[in-house]
Amino acid sequence: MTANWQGNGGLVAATVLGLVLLLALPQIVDPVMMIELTSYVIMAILALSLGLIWGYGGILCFGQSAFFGIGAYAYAIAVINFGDSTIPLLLSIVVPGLFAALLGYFLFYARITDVYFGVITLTVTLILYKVMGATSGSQYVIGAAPLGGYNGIPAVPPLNLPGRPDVALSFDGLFYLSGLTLLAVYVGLRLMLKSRFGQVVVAIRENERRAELLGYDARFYKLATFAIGGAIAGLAGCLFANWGMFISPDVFGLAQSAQVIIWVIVGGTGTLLGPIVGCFAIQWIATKLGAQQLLNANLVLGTILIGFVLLVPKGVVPTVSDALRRLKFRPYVAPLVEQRRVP
Amino acid sequence: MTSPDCILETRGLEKRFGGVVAIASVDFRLKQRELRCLIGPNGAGKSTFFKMLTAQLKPTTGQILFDGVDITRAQPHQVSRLGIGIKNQVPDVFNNLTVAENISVAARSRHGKARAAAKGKDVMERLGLTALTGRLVGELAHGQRQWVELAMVVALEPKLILLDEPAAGMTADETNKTAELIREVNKSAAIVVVEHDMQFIKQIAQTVTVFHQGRVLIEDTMDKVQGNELVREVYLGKSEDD
Amino acid sequence: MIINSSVNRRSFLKTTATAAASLGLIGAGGRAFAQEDTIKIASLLDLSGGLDAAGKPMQDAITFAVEEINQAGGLLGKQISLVTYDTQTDMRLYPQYAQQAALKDKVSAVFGGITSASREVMRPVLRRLNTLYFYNTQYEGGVCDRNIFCTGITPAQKQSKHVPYAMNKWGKKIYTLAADYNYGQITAAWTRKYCTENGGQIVGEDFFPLDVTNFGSTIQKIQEAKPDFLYLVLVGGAHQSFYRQWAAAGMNKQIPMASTTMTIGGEQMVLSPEETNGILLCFNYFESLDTPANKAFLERFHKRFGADYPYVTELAMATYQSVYLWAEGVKRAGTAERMPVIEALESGISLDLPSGKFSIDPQTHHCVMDINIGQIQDRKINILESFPQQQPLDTSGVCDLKKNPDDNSMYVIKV
Amino acid sequence: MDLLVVLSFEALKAVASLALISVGLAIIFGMMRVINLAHGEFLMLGGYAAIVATKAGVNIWVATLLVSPLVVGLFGVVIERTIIRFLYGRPRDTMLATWGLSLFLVGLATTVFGNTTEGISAPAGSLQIGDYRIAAYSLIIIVIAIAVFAAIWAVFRFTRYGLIARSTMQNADMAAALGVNPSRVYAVTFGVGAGLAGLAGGVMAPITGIVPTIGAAYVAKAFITVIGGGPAILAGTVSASVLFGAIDQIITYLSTPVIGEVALLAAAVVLLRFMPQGITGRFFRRAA
Repeated sequence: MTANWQGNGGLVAATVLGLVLLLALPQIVDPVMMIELTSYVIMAILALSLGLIWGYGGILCFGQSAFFGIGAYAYAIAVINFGDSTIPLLLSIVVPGLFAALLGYFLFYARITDVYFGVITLTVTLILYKVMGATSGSQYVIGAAPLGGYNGIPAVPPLNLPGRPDVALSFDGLFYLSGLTLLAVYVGLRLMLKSRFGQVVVAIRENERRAELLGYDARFYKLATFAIGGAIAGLAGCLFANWGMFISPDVFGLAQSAQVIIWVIVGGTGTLLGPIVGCFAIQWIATKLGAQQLLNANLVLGTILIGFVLLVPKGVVPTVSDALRRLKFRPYVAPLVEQRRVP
Repeated sequence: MTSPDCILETRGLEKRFGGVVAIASVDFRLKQRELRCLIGPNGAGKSTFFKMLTAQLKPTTGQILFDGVDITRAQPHQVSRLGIGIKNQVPDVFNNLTVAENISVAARSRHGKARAAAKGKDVMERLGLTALTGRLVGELAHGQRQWVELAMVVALEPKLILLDEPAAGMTADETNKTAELIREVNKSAAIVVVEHDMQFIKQIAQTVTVFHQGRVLIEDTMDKVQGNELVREVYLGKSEDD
Repeated sequence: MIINSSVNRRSFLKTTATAAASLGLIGAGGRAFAQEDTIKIASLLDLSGGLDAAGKPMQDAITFAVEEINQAGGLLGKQISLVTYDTQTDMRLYPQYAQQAALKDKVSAVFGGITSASREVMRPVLRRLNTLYFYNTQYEGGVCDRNIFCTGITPAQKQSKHVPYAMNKWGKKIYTLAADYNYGQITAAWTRKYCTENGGQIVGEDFFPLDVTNFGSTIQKIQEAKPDFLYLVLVGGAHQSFYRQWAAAGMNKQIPMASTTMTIGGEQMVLSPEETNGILLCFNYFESLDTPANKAFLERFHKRFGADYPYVTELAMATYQSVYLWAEGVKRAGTAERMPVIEALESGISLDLPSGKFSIDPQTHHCVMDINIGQIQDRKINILESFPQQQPLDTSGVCDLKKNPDDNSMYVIKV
Repeated sequence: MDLLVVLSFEALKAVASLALISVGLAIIFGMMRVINLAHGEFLMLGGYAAIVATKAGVNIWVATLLVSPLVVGLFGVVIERTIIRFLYGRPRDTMLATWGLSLFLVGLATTVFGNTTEGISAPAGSLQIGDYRIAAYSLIIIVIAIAVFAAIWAVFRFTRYGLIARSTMQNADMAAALGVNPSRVYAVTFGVGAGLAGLAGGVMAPITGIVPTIGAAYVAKAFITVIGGGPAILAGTVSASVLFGAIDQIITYLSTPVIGEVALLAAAVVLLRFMPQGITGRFFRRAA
């Protein structure tokens, strides 16, 4: 494959860079900043999951926060019941993955596409938000875990060493774990996209009919992509529940869904680096905005979204890399940018 | 039952869009490794017929048998897996992938990594696409994109190839090359070609089927078809005026 | 609004210079102090987002309390500096800002949280980071944690008087409408308890998420059930539309209402008098309390915030008073360090404050206070009856921090 | 018996409200294939327009029935000229841009009006039906909804704009052949749709009160009504409103408003799942 030459070198470079950042940051950044950075890293995993589904799978999912929330709830409910966090961690990946698979089966196999897919996923997310918000009565208990309705589930126990519930993850530990997870998801997705499976997924995004006429069942590939994305989002949800030590229906809210979309479109669809960059940038801006009262955060985020759709529809990473490529820096830049995007 | 030498058969195939009958009760038979040309004026139902054969459209009534298997209600990917390849009328390719990637996606639908790579290389050489491997297909000229699509279909190694206007937009040289290629591929696969270009048809045709208003008007050798009054009336006469 | 939560995120070195740049920009009264001269406290309140109507008066109250103490010479010879975080009604921000206040600002105490949800998110963070926490909202009771003091009114103090009073006044059949989260659910359960104990009957009970605005079919259901009065545990801006729709159907003249939450966001100033007249309330504090302490307070407060300040709410007063309780603890301990202050507060502190005598119950870390019943008339509240020095009997039934100082639970009290 | 009358009346009001909040979206969506995710915020702006005008001393009927639609309609034209027109034929990007617009408007309203619930009291008193009292304003909502639909029908049927609009819907080139500038038709249509959203926002304001974030409560419902309704703007909106409004109201009466709303949303998902061809085929043939 021609993609290989730009792949492996860049992948190794990205991995090394990621590891260096992961080890260096806690040494030079103060603890409060570290906590914030951890949340950025966790959200970047969520952004990557949509980057896969939307940017590569071409699936317009407006409800990515649904899987994030399901993962977080699955972890919280399970860990409260089990004590040890190993199985809950797995559940936080499997449950949202299965939910995505079911929803995908329901929709892809009916050949629901595009805008309708967006509206339905949004509606499903809204249903989850409403349903979880209406579980504050004392009858809504799963095992030892009350669902808590609007309040959510407070005091979610942190991850621990497998089999050792007394050895819990510290703040620093969570940062390392989240950082490693982000890196692993990034590398994993890059490798996946280079495989036959990834090639077919991109081919289906480019021309679904042609891919089917070549013998690929587009429904299955979309379903698989959607389920993988759902599972990754669920894992991010689990880490998020660890980070805040609580979980509430807000994770299913429209605001959360909008945020993920903005990260991906700002960073650039059709790349994996883009969603990560977009996520860090927008979160940083959002926190900055939250710290002052002059400009409303929604006002700024809305302007950013409109501006990007109108002026930079490709997103930052593809636009910058295209510009650099035109300036003949291609050999240095190309390895960092994985694939072409939708024009 | 279809006879063993018959690769494709349709029985009473019909397609209606609302009140409009696009294909009316077509019985069509194609032998193993036969090369058939399909002609007929615009709107005669040729593309609709192709789309039903490849499950892009579901027939209203009737039956399609391919290699002894009923594929009337199959999905497009299943039809492809059974061994039907199609080149659509408009270049139907992956515009944002390179030439090599386009062909690789096709080859890997049938083969493992190593064989697919070899097959892809072979196909690109045969179709003279080697110089273009790294180019994005969306950036190529119309004729070149036709070649890429043709290469993808060939890389599938199908038992039956459907070609919807393969020579459209090609230069005389390219058309000749295409005809050559078709004859070569025909050694291992049955082929149905839809074309308007009579010169091209003469180059390759054995048997010609004429569609008119959704029905088979006549099916015979090129010479006989050209001599047929009815065909002249509905099609050939007009075509020469165009 | 004094806002100081800007954090210099570009600083990669933990130098004093960057710390000073990002902290304590605004102390009480707008004066900046050198770090070692001040005692820091933080307020974490929703000053924007859906709960801002409740949060803003609380922020004014804490600002005012800090200013008063500073003007009177401060604490232990130091000035108090207030760090303010706007939690924006966003669940993600409560733990984040709690961590910042504890780790970065290193405050002596955190004041804030409005919903029980926000409290339960911040409480474990602050406990782990050894930072004293004051929660100043009326709530459902049951928090048992030595690191927190709850100055709000709980059901055993409120519903035990409010429900029987209303039944006595209007009749025995109650229809409850409550917000659908644990405050509403548990408060409804307490209402049921006090209703049946007094020989009454709950003829209907509906729960509404905080974003519900359409009460049309509920109003029909109420008419069908024919209660003697409504008991309302509605929360937030969206629920205000109930009062409008109720009045639009002309029901405000048919069935009277008692509410646990009306006035805590100054709702009576937003709604029209026709929509709120006659609503029966029960709180620790009303602006109309006729005591010298309250009158003096209101005079000072209006001097600072203007004569047209809408209303000093129950939650604002609890916040104001909690600062004084903490300050008293610091004075007695002779230090602002956490454990000595907790021990001093547990020694039985009792102060005369605008809402009357206010004491800390060492066993539960809740408060003993006066309870007043009032009724709205043309945006003013007429006080009808007072019940002095009510104990937090709900929490004390499940929580004894003297016996179990390490308890760290949120008990859901079986009603 | 009285109860039945009252309940049917409530159901009718629910249907009328749903139709009213959806019709502006239906026109924009049906005629322009533009998915306007800022529709809820157009309603919100209509509500604020009514409240601000009323508080400034304008008669409440003038405020809700005239000021709200005019203000939001003009605003719609501005939005069409500055944002939407660059995105025709790109349904995904239109969705994203209007989502951005939605956030922007929420932020703007929060900055200007603050995040507290503003409200005006419902005009008109109450009606007595047997033992029950209902707000007379509910009756007014039903009347307004009927009037709006009748007016739209008449405009489509009898006016030149209606003819142009219908032909633009069928085929944009045809409109050009009629000597009309399609871009002007689009601007006017977007303005009309926005104006109807503004009207609905103004009419609903006395019932629900207005907060900057209230649009979120409307937008999903309006969407599934429009999409569930199918290609015929008026008949589709009315039929979907009847279906979803009735489901919502009946389930709400039997249980709680949340379950009612969940039932409505779930019904919509199922409907869309099993009628994708009929809906997609007709709606998105050109846009897709």
